Amino acid sequence: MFSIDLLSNALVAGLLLGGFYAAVALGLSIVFGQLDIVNIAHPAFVILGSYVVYMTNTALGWDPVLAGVLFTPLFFALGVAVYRIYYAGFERTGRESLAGLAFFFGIMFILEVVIILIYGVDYRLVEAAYIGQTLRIGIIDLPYRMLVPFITAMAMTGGIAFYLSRTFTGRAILAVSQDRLALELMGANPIRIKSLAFGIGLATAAVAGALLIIIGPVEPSFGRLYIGRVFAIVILGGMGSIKGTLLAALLIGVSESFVQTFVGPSWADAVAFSVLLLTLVVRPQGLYGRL
Amino acid sequence: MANRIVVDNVEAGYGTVQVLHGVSVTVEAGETVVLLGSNGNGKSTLINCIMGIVRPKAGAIYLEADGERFDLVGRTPAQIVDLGITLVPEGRRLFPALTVEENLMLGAFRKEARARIEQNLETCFEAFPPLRERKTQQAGSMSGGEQQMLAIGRALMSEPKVLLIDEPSVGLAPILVSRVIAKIRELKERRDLTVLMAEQNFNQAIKIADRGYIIVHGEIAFEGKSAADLQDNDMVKQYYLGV
Amino acid sequence: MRIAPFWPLAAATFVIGVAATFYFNEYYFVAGYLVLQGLIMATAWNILGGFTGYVNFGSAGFFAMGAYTSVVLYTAINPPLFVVIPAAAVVCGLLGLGAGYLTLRLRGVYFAIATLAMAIVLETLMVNWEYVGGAIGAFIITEDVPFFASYNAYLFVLMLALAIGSVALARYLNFSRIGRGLAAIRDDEVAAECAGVPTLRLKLISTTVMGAMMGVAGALYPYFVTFVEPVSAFSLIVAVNAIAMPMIGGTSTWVGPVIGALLLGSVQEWTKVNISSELNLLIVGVLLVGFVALAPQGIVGLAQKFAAWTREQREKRRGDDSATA
Amino acid sequence: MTQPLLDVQELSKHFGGFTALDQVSLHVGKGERFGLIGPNGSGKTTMINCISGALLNESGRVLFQGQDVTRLKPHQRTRLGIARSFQLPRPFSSMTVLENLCIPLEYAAKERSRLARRQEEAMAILELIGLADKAHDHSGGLTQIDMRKLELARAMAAKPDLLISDEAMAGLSGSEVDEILDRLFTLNERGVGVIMIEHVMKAVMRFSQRIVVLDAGAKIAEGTPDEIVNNPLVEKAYLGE
Repeated sequence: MFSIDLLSNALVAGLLLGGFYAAVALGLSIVFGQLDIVNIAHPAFVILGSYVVYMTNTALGWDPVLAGVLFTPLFFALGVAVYRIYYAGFERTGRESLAGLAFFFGIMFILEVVIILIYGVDYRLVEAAYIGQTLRIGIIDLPYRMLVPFITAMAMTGGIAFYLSRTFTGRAILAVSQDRLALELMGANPIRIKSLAFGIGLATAAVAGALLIIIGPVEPSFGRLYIGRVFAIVILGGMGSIKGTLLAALLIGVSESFVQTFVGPSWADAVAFSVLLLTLVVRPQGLYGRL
Repeated sequence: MANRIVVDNVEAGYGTVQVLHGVSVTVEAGETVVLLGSNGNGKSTLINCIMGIVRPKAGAIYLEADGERFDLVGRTPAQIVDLGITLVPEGRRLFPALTVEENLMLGAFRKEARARIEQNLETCFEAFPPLRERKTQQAGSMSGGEQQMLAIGRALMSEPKVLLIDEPSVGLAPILVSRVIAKIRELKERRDLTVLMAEQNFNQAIKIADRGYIIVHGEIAFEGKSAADLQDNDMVKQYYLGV
Repeated sequence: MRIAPFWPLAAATFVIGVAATFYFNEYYFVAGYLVLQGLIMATAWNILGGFTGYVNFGSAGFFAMGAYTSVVLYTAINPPLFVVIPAAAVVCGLLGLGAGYLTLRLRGVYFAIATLAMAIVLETLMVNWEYVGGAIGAFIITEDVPFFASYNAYLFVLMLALAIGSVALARYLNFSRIGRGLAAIRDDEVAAECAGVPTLRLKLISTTVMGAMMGVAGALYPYFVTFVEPVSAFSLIVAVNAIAMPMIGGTSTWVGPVIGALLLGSVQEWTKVNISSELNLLIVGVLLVGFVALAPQGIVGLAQKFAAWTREQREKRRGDDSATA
Repeated sequence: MTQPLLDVQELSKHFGGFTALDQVSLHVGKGERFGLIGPNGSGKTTMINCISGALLNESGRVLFQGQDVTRLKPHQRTRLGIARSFQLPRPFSSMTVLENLCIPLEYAAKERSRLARRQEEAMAILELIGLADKAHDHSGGLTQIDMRKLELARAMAAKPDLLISDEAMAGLSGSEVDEILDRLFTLNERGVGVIMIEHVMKAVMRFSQRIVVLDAGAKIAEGTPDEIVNNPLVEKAYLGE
């Protein structure tokens, strides 16, 4: 059973999955990695993204990827609003640790329940011409429902990496959590920068949500499993390094794929969490540790 | 262009601790003025007041540029940077995980500075050749002296008219201290800056000072009209060592 | 805050609770059982979260491990409950001890995330452990017990006793030498250590007691639902309630979680029946967010503020009176 | 020769490639008033962190009353009689001033005592420090000078034989400095050895019987305040070359 065929397909499937994970973790990489805001509700926002994409797909027949992209401004605005509340209620008063955590924990829960109230607990899926088709190269299977998310995720990750390293605002986002005051001394307003960054973080959730529902059917509590994955990826990736995030995502994707293929699907969910626990205990600075 | 900074009878502190008890300082255009005194006497607090980081409880601080007067009290640091005043902070405060180049680019965040960014980058590398070699290196991995150069370079990227420098010598070996001090003079002359520098290293600071103040316990203990005036003062040791 | 004689009040509560099982119908002690379960979880969470200042997101993991300890024992030898409960306490206490060692390296959010990860890893282990039924789950067959109106009534009374015990323990910790040390750790761990407080030992005590108490809350769960499977045992709602109840009640004393649990638990049971179970979850979420944002000291804090305000008003009025007189 | 209260032998500490302390030795006698000074970044804070146990040194030993405490945890050292105050006050902010003192009175004490007894002792210390009227105030809302006093009072409540006062006077006004200095003299008269780390030179010079000067992680001078003031190396360290 340990054939080349199986091995290479598991590897490719893992890479495709990992690429998609990068899209899910990207927003958290900015929000948690750069801003030190523990948005534990990030996966819940991704699920919200899945459902708005589902809505436009069934009602208007929009392509899921396109819908995800079109919803980014709305999610951006939502992100700015959430950050403003968080800032006013917690960050400014210095209560971010315990109370801030509970705040996002509550938001996660509310999002999940609101979706259940509207759509119920059943699995939902989207339709597009390419879903269900598979590209075959030699012995390698490349199902489009994985390939499209992978390509979109790579494009988005590349775009964000470019934005962060090549624009003034992007660099300011990278700098804001390293030294807030120093950034202010450069003439930037840290609160504005953080609002922007949080907005961008949530905007990526709209696209990630679209990708999630292309890969397979989604139900409201799906986000919980992703909490471990995204935090494992961000922490393993070295808190906010985009390169690290991508690498960690691919690593987790491949590990899960291998465990799924060679050990059993029921163990796959624990992979990310085990990696997370190990990383936290053994090497908290991750692969690409921030200084 | 005439840029003059006036600090008038400022009282300030942190929380309930008052650090400055009525301090007045002026920096005329084109001057290098030094704030002297050992640590914990209020030099940094004064600099922080000018920069808008600490808000004075009483007194006025203003910038006079081309006959116009800008009140600095109540402005945010970002707004003060926009007026052309930039600080090289104590402890350098670089962005350690960003590269040298990214640090420099962040220095040019201010709108007016973005237009001549290439030019300023070039000047910066000319002044500090090691920075060019280490362009892609993480700022936090450099030696103390290089970090101090980067901090000064980053401040210059914003094209300031007035440069505030807080304790450039902290944590540097003596040989580097004199090099950094000499560099500050060189840049000041080349860029036609007005400089206010807080420095505990007395003998190094007066090498480049036009004038200076000794701050003891939040008050101006001595005002030296010239470098010689400071140097020949028998009281200096007393102020420093508390005898 | 000391509320009038604790032990007489506790004894009276217990007697009334036992008596009630003979007069009310099944529904009330099923609901009551769930409220008490929440109360124990909240009290346990608060020993670490409120007294010591470490947030545990993995409460569901401790709860479920208590439940699975019961399942294992039931499958192996089916011992009486007075054996099952201490066994669950020991297993989960050890788990808590392990989590305590995490505090050596992890502070704040990292500790919180690690506890969440721990819960999911445990869940996967249970899903894959055939002996306890794996993903499918395991049945527990209960037998009628003498004296009590029904098995659920019996469980309710047991739970009531455990809840009173848990609250008494939390109250003891709150006001004891240990509790004062924990408060010092919560306020400033470094300063506490320098004041002579053995911080590691106290944190280990705190996490162990928390774990054991949560295990106890979970131990009866299989007997209550008679069927255990991982998804419901590790349910997020258990973890959310364990946080929401203390946050709503107030985290600084033992009273807060009790008030929060009684209030939130009752509201939940009421909405579940009268409106819908989804809405009941929404209420938990909204209350949690609302309280942490607007009333960080919880109901206890609001009550204290109100008491201070009325006292002030009264003094002011007295001042006005004497001025006019 | 009588054995010193504190005997630090050839202590070294590195952070990454940075040498914070390089084989520094010093000793403090019973009931001595000892000053530790040096420019910023000279290693003073590292030194007291190693003495109090917040940091573990790589080489060298710390002996306290003849006992090797090099590997002991901070709370164990506190129980043996080394107490410190913090430069930036770190009160237990949910507690009253009195309760703050009761923590070390309970935890650093060699034997258990009753609550009433501890409160009495705490009040006595607060009287001494001049905080008695604020005993029931919340410690989070104190003024800066009172926070400094609370730091000293809480350190005293551990009933130390050696008190490390870490910049207790930074940012205080002249009269406030005198006030804190007075308290330290009073404590010292009761037989407590004091290590004073301070930037306020006037205070160190007035207080200390003996001073050690650190610069760049090494001991450059040791002597009476007069000797220190007239030491050219010290002048160089402070005024620059």
